Amino acid sequence: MSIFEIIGAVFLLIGSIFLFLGGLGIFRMPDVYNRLQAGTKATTLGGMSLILGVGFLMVETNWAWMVKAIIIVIFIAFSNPISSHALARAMYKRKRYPIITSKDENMDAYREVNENEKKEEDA
Amino acid sequence: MYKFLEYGVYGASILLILIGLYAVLTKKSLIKIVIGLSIIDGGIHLLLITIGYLRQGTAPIFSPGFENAAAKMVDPVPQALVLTAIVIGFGVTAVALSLVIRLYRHHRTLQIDEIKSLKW
Amino acid sequence: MRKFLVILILAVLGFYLFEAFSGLGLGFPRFEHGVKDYYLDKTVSELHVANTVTSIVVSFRGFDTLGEVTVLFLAVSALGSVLYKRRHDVGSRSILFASSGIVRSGSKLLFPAIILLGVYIFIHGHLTPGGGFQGGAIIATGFLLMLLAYENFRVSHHVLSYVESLAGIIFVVIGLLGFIDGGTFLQNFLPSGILNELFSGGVIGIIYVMVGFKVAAELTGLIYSVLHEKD
Amino acid sequence: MVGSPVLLIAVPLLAAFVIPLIGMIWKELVRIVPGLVLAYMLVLSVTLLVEVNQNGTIVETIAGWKAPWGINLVYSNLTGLLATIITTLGFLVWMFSYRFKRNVDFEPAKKYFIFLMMLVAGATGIVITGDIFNQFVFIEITGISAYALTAFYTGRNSAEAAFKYLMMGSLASSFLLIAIAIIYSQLGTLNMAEIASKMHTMDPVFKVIALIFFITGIGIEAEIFPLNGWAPDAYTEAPGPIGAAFAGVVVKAGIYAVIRMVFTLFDIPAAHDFLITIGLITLIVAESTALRQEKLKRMLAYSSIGQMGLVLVAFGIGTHAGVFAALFLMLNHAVIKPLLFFSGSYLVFNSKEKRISEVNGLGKFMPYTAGLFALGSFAIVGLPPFAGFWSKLSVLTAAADEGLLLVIALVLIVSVIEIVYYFRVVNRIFFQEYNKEESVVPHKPRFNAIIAMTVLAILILVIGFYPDAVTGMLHSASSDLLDKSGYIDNVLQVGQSLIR
Repeated sequence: MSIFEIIGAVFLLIGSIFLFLGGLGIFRMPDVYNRLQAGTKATTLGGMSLILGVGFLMVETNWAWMVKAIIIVIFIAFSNPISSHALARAMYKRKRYPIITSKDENMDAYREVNENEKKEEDA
Repeated sequence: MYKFLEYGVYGASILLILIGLYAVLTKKSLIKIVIGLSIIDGGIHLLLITIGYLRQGTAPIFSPGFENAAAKMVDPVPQALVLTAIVIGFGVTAVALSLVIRLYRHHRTLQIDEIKSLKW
Repeated sequence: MRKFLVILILAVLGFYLFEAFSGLGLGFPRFEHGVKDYYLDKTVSELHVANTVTSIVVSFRGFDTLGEVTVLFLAVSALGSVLYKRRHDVGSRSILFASSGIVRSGSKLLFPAIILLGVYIFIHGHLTPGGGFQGGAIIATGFLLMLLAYENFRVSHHVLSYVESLAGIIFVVIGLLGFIDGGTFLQNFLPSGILNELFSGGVIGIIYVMVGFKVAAELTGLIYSVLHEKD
Repeated sequence: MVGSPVLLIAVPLLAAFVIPLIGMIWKELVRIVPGLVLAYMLVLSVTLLVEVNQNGTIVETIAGWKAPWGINLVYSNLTGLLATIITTLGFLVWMFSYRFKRNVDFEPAKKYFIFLMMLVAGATGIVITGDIFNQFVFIEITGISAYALTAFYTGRNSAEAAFKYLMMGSLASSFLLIAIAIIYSQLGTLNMAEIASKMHTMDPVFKVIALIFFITGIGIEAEIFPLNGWAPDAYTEAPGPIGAAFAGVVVKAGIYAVIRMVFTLFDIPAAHDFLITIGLITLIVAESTALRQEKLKRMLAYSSIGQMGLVLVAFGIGTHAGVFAALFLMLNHAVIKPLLFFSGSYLVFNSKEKRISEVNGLGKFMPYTAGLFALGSFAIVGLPPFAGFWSKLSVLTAAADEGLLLVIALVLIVSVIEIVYYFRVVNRIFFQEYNKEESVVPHKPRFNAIIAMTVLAILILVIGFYPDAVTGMLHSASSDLLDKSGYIDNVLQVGQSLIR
């Protein structure tokens, strides 16, 4: 077993653990935003490490796999956060506000921005 | 173990077909009926693909150096059929959804009870 | 009551289906003289195509593919005719709201990559998994992304219908050329090349590229006309 | 060689792709080109039929792969006859509706003609193909065109009828796919001739299940009894000529698919009894429902379903005489029912509800159309000098040869019912007073519509007074259907192997 295969196996393990945690988070978390953060942050990391792991496993037989894996990782690094951002924003626009237990009035800073925009539109 | 897998795959596809039929026959919302139709399609595609499966078979693609590997390949015909069937199912679903939009425009509702001539 | 009846009928149907299919067996060659072996043999020895599924879809059962492309074409036309409204009763409210700057610049970055991937997939349809339908669908998702990100992104209906019609015409004309040249419809009339090279397989590659263009144009048009459905 | 059966499919498809482009040049071309294509199909199918009569069945391979491997088209006496019927009706429907959408916007008119052409091409494909999966694809082409044509008028409630039709059609095509999956899993082939030659090796359990799924799948187009819920609504809500196209084109293709399954593919003797039973049920239920209808097109739709039941009964008899009678019925129905739909749709042209009670006294104002409607009614109930008489007579003699007295009795009873409800309408047209409040405003048929109707009327009279004109063709078609081994030999031994 070469060093690359061990690295690859470790990456695969990390990736699958994070994917599992992401799935668990979607199941356990209370509201949309918490679920989104479990479901997208964890799976971004999980998916990236899975694909890198596959690239490392194959790097000795065919180095082209590693290049492809890196391209896919870059693609995921772009697309996953953007899509989760769009989801969260869409939920906010539909007036599903996050659950806030803290007494601090300024916790949800985005709400003001949103309401100001609304007023400008109405005016 | 292998027997279990066999029952599992066929059972899953038949279960999908039955779930879809249940949705089509009992649900009141037009959108849910259309979803039911596409679930049936999914079950049938799974069924077709399963028929072509070969134990420890490879994909039916000849890569360089493996020109004589035909004996170990899975059956490619159901895959081609499923490709056709998916596209056709997609077309039918699109037409169905457009009809749903027309019905909504006309009646302002998606409930099948309130659309008179759909009851029979 | 009705639900109970339906469940009863479905249970009976499911029982018989399951009885039938569990007797079928899984994962072993089931028949001795099926068409499959012939396909696997001739794909390499005569058509010089690596992907057997592609050779079946485009050559052995190419007539099906022609019909399938027609089904998509008809579905798009049907969508247009079912949702057709005269000019004066078109409303003005759009269902979309403006998206944020992050989404806009992100989709601008991703859009060329998606189109490139789609084109790669349908050009290499006879060598690797994939083909015209898959590549066309990927390209259409790229356009879907742009349509969602930019609420005033416009695709010209004329261009779409030009692409769609031309691709379809080329498909049928290639078939008819084969008919004139070899006596049967969709006959291969080009040199079939060497296995596993990009320019191999004769007309198969060309037809699949045309299918790719056609599917991309049709799916984009479909999404476009539903998305801009004013209500 | 005058042409090839594959052109019957390829040319309309090419035209369908070309029409959106040439519509940008000159809008009238959108109406003309489909007509030219349909006329070409008509000429081609007739010349091919003549060719087949002289030189035997044409088997056309596609992409150079011979029969069991590639897709093939079979143009025999039977399929050629049906293809000719279908293309003739397609052309007449086009002629009837040529100026029909003149007052409507350009976009819908373009699509109307594309769908009409594809409906005819798809039905022709169902008939002439020799491959079950390819038949499925053509069924879907026909189906989608039919859904779109049903939902064509945005003003009426046509979307409901179309949705109902689509739901049933989609379920049916799913069943068809299951049947194809079962057959492929057992025999490893999709070619009809090879399936027929290998069918005896198949496990009977699978055989029966596959046949059941097939008949449920195709029965939707053939309007078999429990599956015909879509028909009355679709016939009523679709534009007038499309009702004629459904009755003449779609249903014929559906019936062909059913009988090809029963006669050639599956060797189950009980299937014939099944056809008789289901046909009788369809006949009785449909005709007794037709008696109670208040809307003209609904009545015609139920009558059409009933006629299809009679066709199935005649096929179920299974002898040469029975098959001959069934084909004769199909031919007559394909000629008469469109005439009824054409003239009927002009009778109730200006009416919103399309009730039968609204046609009172119209014979005085539009004598030609009303006269043609009466001619069609007389012909379809089987009055002696007209076309329907000979077909009904041949059904009765075929049943009498086999000693099926119950069938004869029921067919006679049903004929009486038919006479009652058709004559009720004819009576209202000619012998009731025209009433300004209740009756519709008469609408003069256009010139092209009159030509289409006159052609059909002439056909009815020719078949009625000189039935020998068609019986020879029908006899060779029916022996072609019963000759199973001949079909297998023709398809599987094409002679030429791979061309390259």
